[in-house]
Amino acid sequence: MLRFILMRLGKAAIILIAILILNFFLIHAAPGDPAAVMAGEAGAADEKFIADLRARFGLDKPLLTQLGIYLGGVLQFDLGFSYRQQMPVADLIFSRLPATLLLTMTAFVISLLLGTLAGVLASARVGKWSDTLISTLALLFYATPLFWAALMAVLLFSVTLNWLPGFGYETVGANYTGFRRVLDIGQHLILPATTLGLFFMAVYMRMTRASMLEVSQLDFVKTARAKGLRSGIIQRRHIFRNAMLPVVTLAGLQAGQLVGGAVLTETVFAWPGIGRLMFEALAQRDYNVLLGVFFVSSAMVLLFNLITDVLYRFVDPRIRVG
Amino acid sequence: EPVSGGRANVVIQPEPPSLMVGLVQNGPTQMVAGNIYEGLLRYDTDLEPMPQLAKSWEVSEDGLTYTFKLHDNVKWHDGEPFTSADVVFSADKFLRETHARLRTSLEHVESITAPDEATVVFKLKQPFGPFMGIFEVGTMPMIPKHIYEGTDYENNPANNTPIGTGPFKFEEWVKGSHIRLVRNEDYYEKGLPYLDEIYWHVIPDAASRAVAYETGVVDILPGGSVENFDVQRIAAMDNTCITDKGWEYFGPHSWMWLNNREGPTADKRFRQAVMYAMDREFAKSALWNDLGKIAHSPVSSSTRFFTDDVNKYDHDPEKAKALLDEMGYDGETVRLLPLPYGETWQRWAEAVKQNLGEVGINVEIVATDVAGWNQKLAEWDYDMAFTYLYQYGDPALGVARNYISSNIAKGSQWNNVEGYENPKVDELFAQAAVAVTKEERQQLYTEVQQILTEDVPVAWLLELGFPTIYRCNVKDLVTTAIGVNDGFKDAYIEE
Amino acid sequence: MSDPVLRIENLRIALPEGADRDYAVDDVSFELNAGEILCIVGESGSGKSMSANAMMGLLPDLVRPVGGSILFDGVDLLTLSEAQLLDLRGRRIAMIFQEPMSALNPLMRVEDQIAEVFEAHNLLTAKERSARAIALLTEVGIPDPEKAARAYPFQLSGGQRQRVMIAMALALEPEILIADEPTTALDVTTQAQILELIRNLQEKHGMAVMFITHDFGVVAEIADRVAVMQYGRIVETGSADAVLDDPQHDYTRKLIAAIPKLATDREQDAIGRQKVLEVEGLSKTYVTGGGLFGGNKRVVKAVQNVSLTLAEGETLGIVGESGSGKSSVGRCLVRLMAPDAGTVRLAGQDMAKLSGRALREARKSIQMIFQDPYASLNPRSKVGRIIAEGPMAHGVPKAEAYARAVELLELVDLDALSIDRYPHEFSGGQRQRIGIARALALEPRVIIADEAVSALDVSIQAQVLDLLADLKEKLNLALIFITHDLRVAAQICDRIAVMQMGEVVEMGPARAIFENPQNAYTRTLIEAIPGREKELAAAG
Amino acid sequence: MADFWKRFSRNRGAVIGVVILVIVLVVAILAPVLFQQSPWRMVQRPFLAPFDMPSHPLGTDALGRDVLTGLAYGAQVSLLVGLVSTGAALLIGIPVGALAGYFGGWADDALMRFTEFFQTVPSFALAIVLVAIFQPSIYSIVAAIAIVSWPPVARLVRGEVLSLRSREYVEAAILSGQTSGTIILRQVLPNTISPIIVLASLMVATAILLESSLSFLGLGDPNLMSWGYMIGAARTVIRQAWWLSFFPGVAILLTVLALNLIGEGLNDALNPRLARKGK
Ligand SMILES: Nc1ncnc2c1ncn2[C@@H]1O[C@H](COP(=O)(O)OP(=O)(O)OP(=O)(O)O)[C@@H](O)[C@H]1O
Ligand SMILES: Nc1ncnc2c1ncn2[C@@H]1O[C@H](COP(=O)(O)OP(=O)(O)OP(=O)(O)O)[C@@H](O)[C@H]1O
Ligand SMILES: [Mg+2]
Ligand SMILES: [Mg+2]
Repeated sequence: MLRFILMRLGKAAIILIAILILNFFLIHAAPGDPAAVMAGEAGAADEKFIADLRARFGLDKPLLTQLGIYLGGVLQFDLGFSYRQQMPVADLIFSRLPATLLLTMTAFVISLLLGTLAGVLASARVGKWSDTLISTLALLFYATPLFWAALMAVLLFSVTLNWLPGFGYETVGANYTGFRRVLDIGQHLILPATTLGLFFMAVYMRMTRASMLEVSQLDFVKTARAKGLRSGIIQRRHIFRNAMLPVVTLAGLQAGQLVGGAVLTETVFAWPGIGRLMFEALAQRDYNVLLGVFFVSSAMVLLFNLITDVLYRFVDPRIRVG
Repeated sequence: EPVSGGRANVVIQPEPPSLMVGLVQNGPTQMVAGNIYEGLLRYDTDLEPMPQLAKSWEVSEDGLTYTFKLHDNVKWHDGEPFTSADVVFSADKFLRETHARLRTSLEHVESITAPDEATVVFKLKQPFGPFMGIFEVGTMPMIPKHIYEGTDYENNPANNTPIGTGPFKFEEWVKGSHIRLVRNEDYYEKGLPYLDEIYWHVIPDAASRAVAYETGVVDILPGGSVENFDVQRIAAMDNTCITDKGWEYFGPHSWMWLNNREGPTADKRFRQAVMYAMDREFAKSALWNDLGKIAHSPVSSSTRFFTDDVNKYDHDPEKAKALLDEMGYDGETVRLLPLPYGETWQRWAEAVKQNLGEVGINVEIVATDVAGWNQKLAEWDYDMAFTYLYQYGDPALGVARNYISSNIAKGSQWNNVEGYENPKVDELFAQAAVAVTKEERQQLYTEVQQILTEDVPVAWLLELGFPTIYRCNVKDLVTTAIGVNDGFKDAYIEE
Repeated sequence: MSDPVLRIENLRIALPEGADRDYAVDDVSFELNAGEILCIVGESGSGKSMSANAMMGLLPDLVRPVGGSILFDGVDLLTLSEAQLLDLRGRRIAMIFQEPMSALNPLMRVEDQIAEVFEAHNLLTAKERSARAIALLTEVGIPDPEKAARAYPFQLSGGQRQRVMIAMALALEPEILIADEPTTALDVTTQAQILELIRNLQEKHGMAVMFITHDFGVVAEIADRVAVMQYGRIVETGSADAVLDDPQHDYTRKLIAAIPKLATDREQDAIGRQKVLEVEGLSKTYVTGGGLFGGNKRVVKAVQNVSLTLAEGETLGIVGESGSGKSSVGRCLVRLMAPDAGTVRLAGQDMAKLSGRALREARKSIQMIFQDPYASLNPRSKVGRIIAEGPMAHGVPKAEAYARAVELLELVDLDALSIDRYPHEFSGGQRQRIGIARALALEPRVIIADEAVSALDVSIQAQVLDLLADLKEKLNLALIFITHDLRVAAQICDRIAVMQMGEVVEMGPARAIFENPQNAYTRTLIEAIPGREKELAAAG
Repeated sequence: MADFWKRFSRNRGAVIGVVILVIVLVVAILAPVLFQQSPWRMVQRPFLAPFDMPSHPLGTDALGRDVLTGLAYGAQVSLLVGLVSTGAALLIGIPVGALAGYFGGWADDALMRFTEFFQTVPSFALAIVLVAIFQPSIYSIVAAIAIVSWPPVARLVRGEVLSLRSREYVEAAILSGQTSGTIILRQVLPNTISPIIVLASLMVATAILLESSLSFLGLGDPNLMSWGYMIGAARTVIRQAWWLSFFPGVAILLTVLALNLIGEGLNDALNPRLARKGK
């Protein structure tokens, strides 16, 4: 197992570096640079001002040299310095990461739990009205543009009804501590996590339902029935466990993508996460931050893939580890 | 009657890169830093100077020597005394190196000296009309010499914990969330400030900012915090006041750069046609909530030496068409760069495209983000481009730079980006800057405005109104010509 | 003979709309007696499984009984509720399903799956259950039952899995055991073991067994009584001997006539003929898993040092149990796969030295008939194109290639109009013939037939074998015939090579192999042929 | 084929999907005929509520542009982006998957690492960066969507090809002397078509969502009226004019829904297992 994990980590490192290099060139291909942006905001600038900025950021060096410097840093676990925010990129990212993880993990857990639950229910009542209802809802969630759902949710729940905060991570300045703070963050979390989760919930629901139905057609289910087992036990013990295998794969894929996939939600809900950081860094051409975010989110994806694979190996005895 | 205590919750947008206003002069930095740092002077809404760190000043007859007396007992936030040496260091060394806009003005200065602890003398090479207008905190903030002298300014660790003389001290900055300032207990003006603390809430999304105000999370929305479409609705809320004051010094003036070098926009008739084709009244009412004014001249009506006596362009598509026919415009597509600063500007570009389309001008909107927009302007890679600039109270500071031929250079979007060249205009601006009397200056500037409105080097749009919205129980919030940027020294919250 | 424990009367099972006939089972009556094995035989699709499923109350969705009764213990099973059935299933009536690979839950340990049977009926404590599971595994003859109990199904061989199924079915000593083709997927040796096992257990527990199969060898081996089904009806029933030796119904007669005889009557006449294929020291090892970045590897030595020769017009059989490397040899010969070592000379030319165009040229003279007649035809190509494609790839003009395709179809006894039909519009036997036509299209000198008839039922199998024999005569083809069915091998081969674990353990004239096997493994193979004793007895 | 249609049309959802999609298609194609005015034209006073004025049944936006016209032209953009980017993604994904699956070995390894690489970068973020970098225009949007959506195609095709390439009819084709190219094109790929069609229908839906998300973030083509643009633009005025984001939102929802329903219908109709059941 350890060997397997090490192998995968090595592989991941190679992919990560490749991603970094590609992103580096990609991002530098964009018109403008951080000096231009900062000059633009300064209200006045001349050639010297911009040249100074460039020199300060090392942007006056040839691109390959910059790449070399950057990669050299990364190899020493240094993600560079944010031109714009004037702080080390790693600090910046890690200060934002918890918010994103909180949001996406909550959404992930909610959607996984509710989605599979709904999927199981629907598959157990296939063809009945409750199945139709659940399946229709799932399709609707699936087809609803995320940002639109978010807008409508804010409009309804925070503006019209004033039940829940419509933006932000916590009540800034309230200085809550302890449980009160947890509660506060929890309240802020509800809308973004739910809207983000809706789509995935639909995905899991559909997948679980299909998978349950498919597995229930398999021969071993007939065997189980021939033993005289009650259908509840068959559902749980035989069908569900087997049906979960593809769901686990998908969940792993999505858990990773969630880190970078919350840009829209974070934007609409003003959630101080890494997706927003990326979007802002992009607008400001804050190269190092952008690269750093990509690096971290790609690393997350790889990490989750690895976790899924390891999990999978536990869930499914057929996949053996050398 | 002012009362002490309380907290101001203010929106800040976008998140400032740094609060060290000597190094970074972008809008949000200035807005927050105005509480931490101070200049020698403030300006009232008629742009007349008011004391700040300088308690009094004198100007010599010949307009060449400016002597400032400093306030006593002023301390930096770290407890060090503030002296004339700090002023000399700030103006002569630090800002000369870091502050591009001030650097241009300081070219007129021959020497800055400190005869004693509490006195500073600026000597000019020749008279410079607007000189008294460069001492507010955004233009010439005072920087602590004891911290910065001899260091690498950009990388000084103190940049993260800014030290000023202002009424509020820096306390905490949670990136992506908020900045917190607290009352400076040792402030040199007794009893000030009234507020205990200020929270600057970073809310990147305009709609969320509106919601933040509506749900009571923030109480003050500085100009431009919410989309114009929301202003009216929010202003109609209970206990909500709105003011368009506090922008007199900046006089934000919007126009479309028209590339005078090539393409149809190189033709004066085309540029005039653009002016006639645009329905600025519609834009003002539909997009700007009827705030602001139509800009008839290169000089904002809040800036000194503005004149109304110029050639005006009202919405007149027929005239526009006639001009286009006359020049023989062949329908060549012109590229329009919107200002990448939010929905209003985007809509405005669409409206202008539509207006121009109606008189037969083919416009293609080119989407860019801030970086691309900056670069395209700096490299003159555009046909038409929205922008707005500040005027800093005096045509010599904020107007001339966009029209004089010596300012045609790539690499900046604040100079003569359109490439307009007129020796007469150059000369008039040059004379007006050094003319000693107001009357003389007014006459020269009037003439320049008349020439420019005839030539239409750029297509002026609106003098923008950026109303500040706040709860009515917040008093004395906007008292000077730079409004919220001047810090919350006088503000208090009524019970 | 004892009383019937279960009686089926006029059972009629309706199929959903759009099925190939209205009733899967139509007016079927038979009974099961305690201590007796009833074999149900019949062609594929004749309704055997449906009858069995109906007895368990496990008919597929949309398929439902519409008439008759299944009387068990005086009650009609068809009228019982699901809850009542639950109580019977597993306890009083148990079933072994056809597919051992998929009939076990892949994620559950074997032990737990057996214990579940007790659990379902609330019997025993958890501890006792696992003890019983191990006892049962021992009883069905699984080696190292403790270890097997902790295994997951994928860790067991097909035969072992089949036994786990049997253990489950027998757990509660049911009165009736239904076994639905329990040995089709197994090789002869394993099959023999399982038949033996069922027979023993049946005797020991005195169960009534309903055994579904289409293999008459199996019938001969174990049946007390036989029922023959065709198109959903029972066309003949009787004691095993009566039905096998003196079939009354036409269909039964046809079936029995088609059973390949074990005796081989061929004389070896290939000596002195020109060798077309010479194989020397062929080896192939599969390494799976791993990649650019490594990974866990599985190494299978599928072919080890195999040497063969094949003369013009000769038929060489390759037999051996499943997984012994037969197909791998075949694939190496046509170079669908490059061997690791050894040479393959086709008419004196070393195949390994060829590549690209030259290889394509050389392949013209060695063709293959694939195991699965359906899988080897592109479902999206019309038959004409399937046959003509080969010649066209070698530069024959389209019109000519199609004309030739028609000729070939006629040669294999198919209608000329077939060229415009898709593979799925043909029956299994017809498809097999299309495959043969395709192999012949390039006018090869050698054909390798890999399990060419294993998927067919006996009557069609006989047809195809006749056809092959015929063509061989006509075209002077050399044939390598890969099979695990020794009866078939006996019928068609001049010489036979026996493979075990990648090696050829014995090779010689067919008659010699059957009558006087030298190698121990060959002997077990031959002894395991079902129905052999009966046949020998009949012959002797 | 008739069989396929019979099975497909038995699925009520799929039929509804087809009906919706056909309506959207017709509207998109006939937009210039039905609404001769440009969707950008400011025709009435801003913020006209829906149903207030029969000539503008869905009201007007912040600049007084007709919402209904915008929806019709938006359908063009959404469908165009959906179809073209899906087409492009298929053009990348199918060859990559087919080559990897067919040739196996290091080609497979290399191509799959390449694919994985694209899958590892969060796709929406990558799309944003690509569009921002190459400046928003219909071309960069289509390209970005295609670039982030081809990997699943490659994976799917590879999987199918991998299983197909060891099918005996492929081996038969090898033996009959056909070249690899012919085999991939004529034997292998035609048999992967069903799952690809299903996937493609879902990809069109996803592409439409992606385009609208990009537009919403202000990364749309500023010269084309699209649904995402309409929602994004309406966002700031959502409080005074809910209909501006509501109608385009519903339009996206319905179209995506339709495509999903069709995808599911196709899945059922093309699935051999379900097909066999029907027989
Ligand atoms: N789930 C089903 N739905 C509809 N028809 C079915 C179903 N399963 C089987 N059939 C049909 O019922 C008939 C009888 O099938 P059955 O499975 O009993 O055949 P069998 O005799 O067991 O054949 P085999 O030897 O191939 O197993 C066939 O015509 C078959 O096509
Ligand atoms: N492509 C492959 N990769 C890895 N292992 C393989 C491959 N093909 C076959 N094997 C293994 O090689 C061994 C020999 O396989 P082969 O197919 O030649 O057996 P066979 O004698 O034809 O069996 P059967 O009678 O079941 O067809 C088996 O253990 C099999 O699992
Ligand atoms: Mg059967
Ligand atoms: Mg084989």
